[in-house]
Amino acid sequence: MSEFEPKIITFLCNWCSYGAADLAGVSRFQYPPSMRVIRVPCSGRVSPKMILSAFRKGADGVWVSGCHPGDCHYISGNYYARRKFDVLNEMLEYVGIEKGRLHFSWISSAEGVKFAAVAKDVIETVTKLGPAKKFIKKLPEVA
Amino acid sequence: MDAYTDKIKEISKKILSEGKVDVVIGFRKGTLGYMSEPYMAKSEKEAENLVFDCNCRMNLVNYVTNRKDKVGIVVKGCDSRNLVTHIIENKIKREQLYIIGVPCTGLADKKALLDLAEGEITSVEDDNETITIKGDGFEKKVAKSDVLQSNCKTCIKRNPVIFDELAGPEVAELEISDRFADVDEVEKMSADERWNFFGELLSECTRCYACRNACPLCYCPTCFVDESRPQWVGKSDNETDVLTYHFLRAFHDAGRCTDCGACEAACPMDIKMRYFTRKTIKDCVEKYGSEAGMELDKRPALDQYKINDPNEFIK
Amino acid sequence: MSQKIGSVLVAGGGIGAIQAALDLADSGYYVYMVEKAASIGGVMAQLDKTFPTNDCSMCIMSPKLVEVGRHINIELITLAQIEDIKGEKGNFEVEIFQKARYVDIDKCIGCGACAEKCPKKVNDEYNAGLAKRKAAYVPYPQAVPLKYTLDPQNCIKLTKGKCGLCSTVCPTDAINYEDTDKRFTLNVGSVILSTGFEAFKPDEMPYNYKNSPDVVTSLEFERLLSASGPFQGHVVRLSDHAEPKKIAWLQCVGSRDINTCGNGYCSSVCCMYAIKQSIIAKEHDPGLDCKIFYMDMRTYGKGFEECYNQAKDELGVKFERCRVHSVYNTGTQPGQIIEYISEDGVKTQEEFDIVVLSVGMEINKDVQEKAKAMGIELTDSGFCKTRTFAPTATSRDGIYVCGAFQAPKDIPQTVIEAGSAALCAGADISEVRGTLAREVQEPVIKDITGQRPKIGVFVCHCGINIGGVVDVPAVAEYAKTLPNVEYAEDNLYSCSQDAQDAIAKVIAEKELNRVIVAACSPRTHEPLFQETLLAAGLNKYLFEMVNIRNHDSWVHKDTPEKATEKAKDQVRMAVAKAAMLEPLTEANLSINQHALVIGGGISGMASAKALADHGYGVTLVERNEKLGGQANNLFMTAQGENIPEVTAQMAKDLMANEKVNVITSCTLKDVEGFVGNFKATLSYDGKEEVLEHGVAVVATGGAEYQPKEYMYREDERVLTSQHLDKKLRENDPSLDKVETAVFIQCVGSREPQRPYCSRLCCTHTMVSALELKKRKPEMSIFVLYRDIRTYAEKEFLYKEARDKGVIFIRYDLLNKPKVRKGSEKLEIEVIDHVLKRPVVIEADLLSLASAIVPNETDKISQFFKVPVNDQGFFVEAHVKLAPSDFSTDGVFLAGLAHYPKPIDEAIAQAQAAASSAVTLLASKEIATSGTVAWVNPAFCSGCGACVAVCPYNAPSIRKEEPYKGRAEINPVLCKGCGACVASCRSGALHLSGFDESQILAMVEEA
Amino acid sequence: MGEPAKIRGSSGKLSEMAKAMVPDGNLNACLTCGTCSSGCPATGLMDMDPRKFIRMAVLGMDEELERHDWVWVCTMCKRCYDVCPMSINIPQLIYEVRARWPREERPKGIRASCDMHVQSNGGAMGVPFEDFQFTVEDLVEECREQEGFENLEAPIDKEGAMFALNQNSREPVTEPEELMPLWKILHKAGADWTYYSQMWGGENYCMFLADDESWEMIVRKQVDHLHKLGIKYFVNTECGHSFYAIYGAIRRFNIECNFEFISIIQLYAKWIREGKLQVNSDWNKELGIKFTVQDPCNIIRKSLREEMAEDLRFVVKTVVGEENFVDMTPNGVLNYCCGGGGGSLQAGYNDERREYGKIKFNQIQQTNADYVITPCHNCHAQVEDIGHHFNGKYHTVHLWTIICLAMGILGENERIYLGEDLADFGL
Repeated sequence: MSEFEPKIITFLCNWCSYGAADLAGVSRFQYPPSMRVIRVPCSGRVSPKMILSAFRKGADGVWVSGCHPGDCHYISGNYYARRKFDVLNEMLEYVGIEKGRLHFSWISSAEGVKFAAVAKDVIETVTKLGPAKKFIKKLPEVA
Repeated sequence: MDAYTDKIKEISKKILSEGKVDVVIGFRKGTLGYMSEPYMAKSEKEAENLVFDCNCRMNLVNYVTNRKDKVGIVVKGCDSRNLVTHIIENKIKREQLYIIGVPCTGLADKKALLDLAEGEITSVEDDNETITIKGDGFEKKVAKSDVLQSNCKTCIKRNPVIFDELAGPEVAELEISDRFADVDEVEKMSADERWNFFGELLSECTRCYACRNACPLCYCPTCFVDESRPQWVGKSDNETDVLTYHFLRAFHDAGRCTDCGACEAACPMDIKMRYFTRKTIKDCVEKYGSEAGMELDKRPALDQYKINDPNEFIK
Repeated sequence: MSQKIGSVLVAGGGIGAIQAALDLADSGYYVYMVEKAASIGGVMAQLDKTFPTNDCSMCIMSPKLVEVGRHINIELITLAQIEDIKGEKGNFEVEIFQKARYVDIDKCIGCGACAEKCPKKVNDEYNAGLAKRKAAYVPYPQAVPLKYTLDPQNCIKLTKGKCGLCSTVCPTDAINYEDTDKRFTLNVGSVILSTGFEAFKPDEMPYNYKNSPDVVTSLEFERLLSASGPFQGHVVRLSDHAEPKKIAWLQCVGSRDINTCGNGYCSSVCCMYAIKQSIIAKEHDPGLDCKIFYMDMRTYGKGFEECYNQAKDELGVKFERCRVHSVYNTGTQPGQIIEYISEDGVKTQEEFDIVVLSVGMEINKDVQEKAKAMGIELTDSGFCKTRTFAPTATSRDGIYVCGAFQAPKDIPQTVIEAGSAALCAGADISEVRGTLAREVQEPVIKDITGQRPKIGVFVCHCGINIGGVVDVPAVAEYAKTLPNVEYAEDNLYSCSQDAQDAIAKVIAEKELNRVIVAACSPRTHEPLFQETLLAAGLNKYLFEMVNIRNHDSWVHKDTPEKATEKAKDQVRMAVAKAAMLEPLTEANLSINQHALVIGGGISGMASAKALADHGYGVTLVERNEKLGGQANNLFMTAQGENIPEVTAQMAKDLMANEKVNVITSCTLKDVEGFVGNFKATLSYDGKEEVLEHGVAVVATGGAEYQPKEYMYREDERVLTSQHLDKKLRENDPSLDKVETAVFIQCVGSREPQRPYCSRLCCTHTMVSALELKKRKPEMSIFVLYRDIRTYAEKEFLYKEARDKGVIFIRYDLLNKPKVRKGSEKLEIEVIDHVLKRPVVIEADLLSLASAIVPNETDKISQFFKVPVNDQGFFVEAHVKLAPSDFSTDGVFLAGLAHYPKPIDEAIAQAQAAASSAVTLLASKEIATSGTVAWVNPAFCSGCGACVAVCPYNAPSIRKEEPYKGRAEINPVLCKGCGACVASCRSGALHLSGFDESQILAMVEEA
Repeated sequence: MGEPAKIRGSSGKLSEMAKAMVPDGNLNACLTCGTCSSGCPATGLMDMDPRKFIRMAVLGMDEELERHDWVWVCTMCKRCYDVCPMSINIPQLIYEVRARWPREERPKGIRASCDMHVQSNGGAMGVPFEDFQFTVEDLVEECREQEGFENLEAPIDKEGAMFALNQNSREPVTEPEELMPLWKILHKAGADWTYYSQMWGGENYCMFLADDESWEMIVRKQVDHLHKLGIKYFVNTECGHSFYAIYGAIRRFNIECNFEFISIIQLYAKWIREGKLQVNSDWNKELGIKFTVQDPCNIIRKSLREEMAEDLRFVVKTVVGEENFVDMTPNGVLNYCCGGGGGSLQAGYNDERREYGKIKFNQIQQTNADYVITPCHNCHAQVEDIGHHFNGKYHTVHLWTIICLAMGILGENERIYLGEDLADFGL
């Protein structure tokens, strides 16, 4: 196996998926340390800008996780998010970002197992794709 | 479509004289024979200058944004849909508008005309079947279908969706079998091929923003590329920034774009940026059954949701 | 009369108790919550999903749990029970017996070291015995309080004097083997009993439960389905862990059976939970064959029938109308055999992999006995007796009841009753409101404007929880190198009291103006650290937390170096964000103390009275001349009360109530404003008047559907239920001549065009039929029905009707009864459901149980921006946990406008709506959260996307200058989700605390 | 579906009658839930089932019901009543409907047996006491010739005896040698027992006939006589209906007794536990012959319930070995009636009886047992009959036979129900 350890920027909604990550911890479900977690109030808060920024910054993968449809703490945030994500996801693949760089999931705060399983799956998929090369804004070298 | 001109003049004069509107936004003949240009007729006299033909490539809805006065406007099917979105998005009120609808049979592709011409074009005539290109010492006739602007070939709504008066009888809508063939072609490529395809596509972009300026949807006071706090997209022609611009602009138009073609028509570098917007149209139609600007009480696709929207892409 | 006490004791810890406690604590009373178990949560905490929307139970409940745990005016007394209640309304002395926990609750930090090391494994009650827990345990990971307990029956140290491992590993010395049981007395003004139910134990039933692990109770199955259950939501056949292909549910196990279990009542919830479970099971495995064996499908609640239809027609769940005789398995084979008689009378044998027993609800015998001893009357089935017009009052003055102790019921009804009980319990002592409730002290906050960011970073070892994996000192050292970091250190336990004090001291000494704690989860600990900031005079929003335990050390045990890297990265990201944090203000907005109640039916009147009982001024508007609404057309309740008489008395009392201004023949012309500051334009007496009010209760009611079927209006012998009520009320002599009466149920309900069940018609028919039988015992009475839905103890009315000779014939939608005029009598033809033979009844009276339809809701919906469903009923804020609230703040919902319901439930909901309103009014001011969206109008294009996506109506387009046509956010209504911000194309919207710039800064540093 | 029937409410005579006569008899309480019919082996026979039966009564379709032959096919096994959520005593209703048949039109087989019993003052086979006494005395002599039983006694009307035995007249009349194993067991256990002379036959067809008067008369005569003898326990031998005839009569007719009424199976179990009856399964260790047992409804579900089912299994397992015992499912109180109860063996509806028995037959087949132990005469006869009828390969035996076999005391002539595998075993 390659030495490559991806960096995956992970947006977790406070009420469900962040809780699921907490629960995975409580349950000591192990997964590789590739995620860099950003807590957001709701998956509906995640803007396309954030996801694009992550790729532009060179993230090997991006993972956004929210509450299951119907479980949104804010009633409908994840429903709007779902449309945005679907269209954005389609567009990213369309311009050539490899399928498997960007992931979405619905994980409830009771699904510690699912969290760990999806985490592993995301990491494995991104690892297989290797380091990100596209859509990265290369910064001028700092002297 | 030249036949609409007289009716447009007639209607315009009427509504101007009756004080129904302060201005009629339409087209007049341009300085170049193959380009008609936007025109604001404020009097019956000025209304005499109004024309309509297959060279009316600008989307006039662009000119009603945030207007406070009463406006008459000439719209094709696609423009009328932009008008609907404009009304939905508080850019203009329906009461302010007198809509002169044009049942459209399609615009002529600027480049196709130029390719056919054997000199400077002085006029382009359109009888809905045939286009006659005249210029210094030449006259060419060509089937209209052969020189249609590409967006007009896949037009789903040639007749206006809202209007106060029509400039002619409604025309039959097109039957399109393969609406998104261009997008499908790209989708069939591998990820790397697509990456290269778009890299190529945008390589000439100078970020002149002609496309943005031509688009009635791009009415933000400050475009995201011009934001400074934080300035997250560079202003240079860095390829990632260029891609980000086109990418996010298309995303912002998702569920709102009517494929009027104004952006491409406006581009000095002939960049086919509709590859981006058409992808969003395809997805919004296929995933949500949502066509932009068809009904006054339906907001754009991304401002809505259904409980059973596609969920398969989510783990 | 003894002095009134401003506190309330709530017995129980389930969702009912939680809701009641929160309502009271939020309205100015001090609450003692006495829970038998080691933590609160009750049965709802064990559920996987909740019907009919299949919401994740724990997800929707845990915010409430946390709220209770943190509430300054709720004192949790766990492992405790009420022994006796002395005293009287307003001043009770409650004797409490509390078992020893053996863990010092003040010292325990919930790290779980004790449980990890505890060698004793025992059956885990939370997982219905399907998994093991330790003798040192918390019931479940999200438990409140998150404090461990030693189980004295199983702890080796406590039973045998050996072991003692937990005490050696406990980092805070919290274990106390010497702890003892305690008895003490609490002095309170009111008491609410929300002690819940026990699931029926099917050991003695002939369903093979005792002998086969593959026969499970519904609660066990719930744990099987649950992602947090013993099989992580992977449904298996317990005997061999094979994936099941076929699952059967047996309904009415422990319910509607006076023979094998003695529970004659219906448990009200089992039909729906079985449907829910079958749907979820099929979601897990679409190929799964699910079959539900039932008698009557009781999907009588809002959205239930639709859920049933979906399960049946779309998802392929099979429904077999038969109560099975017994379940057995043959020898060593795992399959369970069920013999049943099919709908067409054929005896059939079918094998299933798993049999789920849909067990009913029972009241704990001990609870029953204690209640009786305290002078609280129970029904024959052991439920707490209440009356129609005081649905949550027990027989003992000042003591109230809610939830399943009152009768078997679902979560929303429990939550409604919790509101009702809280309302009544509070009303009894409203004079002393606020005398015992504590208030948060407002600290003096330092002004940091103009200061450059000075960030302090505190990295927690959490004993070895973090320190055992992550190199904590290295993380702290690294933090010191980051821009704007003024100070960094590592703590053994950042959450310990001494560490908190130390942090406050450092903030002062180093003049820190941003604080980061890298420790555990902000979900549990952010409020704690924010309090420390406040204590140090810092705005609490200048805090950021990094989770290097749950998200790092605990899940990357085997890669400590990489875990340390991750911790550093996350700290760096937090530092980037923290530098951009701003102090946020929580604006206070005063609430107009007047209430508007719309609708003068039973619900509206009950709401108005409830609000007035709490001392608030109320305007009640009614469009008709007379108060009373539908109640004026009815005759008698199931308990025998004369409805119009009681209603008239209610109306009279209300007119006389000086707090209440009743305006009849009044219409609502317009409503402006928002929570706390509404302006309603009322039109009456030929004039228009503007009323300012802080809250509104919508109780616009419903009416009887006017049938177009069954010769209604063609033959005067065909009546609706209400018309028959009129005849009964007026002792119409024509009734004496009736020899045969027929009732047809579901007229206009449960039809394609009106798919919902009208909930109350079955019971109504029972009452009417029994009254006819009482007046003329020799009268022949037939009820033609589709499913009898006499839920809870209403089942006894059904039984009584049968016992008295009322004959019930079931029809289905394809073979509806035919009504025709015979030579003398009405002829009603129907196919008998058992004999499958057509039968004809010659009747003198036909009563149609016609549907309940909502009154017009469009205007109200527009005025208050509240949603309406396809059938015209208002849509509540949350089906389960906010059934009498709207998602629009300050507007509440009660009665038939919500869904058809009987009077007791309407009154309970009216009181619950009032209770919610009181919590708002009592706070006098609404404090907005700091985490709200705001608009930079210069950037706003006015497109309205924000308005479209916000479920709370917080954004609007300004109608006046400056910035006319641009968006603005009402911070009072904003919940801080950020959906508007993400939808804004022009960069005009911002979310304080989670702003684009802050998140992008984190991305940049990731 | 035919012409619609006109129905009236709550005026059916049967329904009214049931309310008055049958405890738990308010048929109106029926939820039409189907529990009864789901569990009833007679469901579908003659296009009838318990739920239908009640429904017709509720709807007042008395004419169709009153002479419905199905009442003689139902064995009144109470499998329905046991779990009816409304506790409707359907078997009792069937009994009451049987009673409404003109006596002379009730099945001849049952009626004749009842009449015979009443007339003979002895048993259903009409054998007078003297003949019974002769048979017993004769057999006792024969028995005493066997080694170890030289002092065996089979007294009749022995005053003050501990146990009085209720002997079905089938053995003394048709297969007297079958009496001996039981005697030997009693002898080995050292029991102080006696037969009795008045109404000496244990069976009671008058119960099946729904002839209350005769049923009661027979039982009262027995009880009165036993009171005179002053016994302590009235012991029913291996017969289900004879057990219930007394158990039921004591309750239905409020007959006072100063003795306790028990089943011989309880005694077997007690004696084995106490070591009085020394028996084990060593004999079958190597043979490995498989046994199953039929739970007679009358002594298990209808009366002594789980405890009896456990005692029965304890005895059988002790005797044949736990590893060689295969239970039927369902069993115990949930067991299916074999179809031989309720007088059905004499009622004349043989096709229906066998179809009914098919369930039992299948159950037995599933166990793969070589022998079915049937501690009940009707079960024995029915299980044997369906075995022959459906080509089963099993043998049907009384429990006494196997106990004696295990103890090594089963005589040569006492083996008529054993198969070839055991015909000579231990001789």
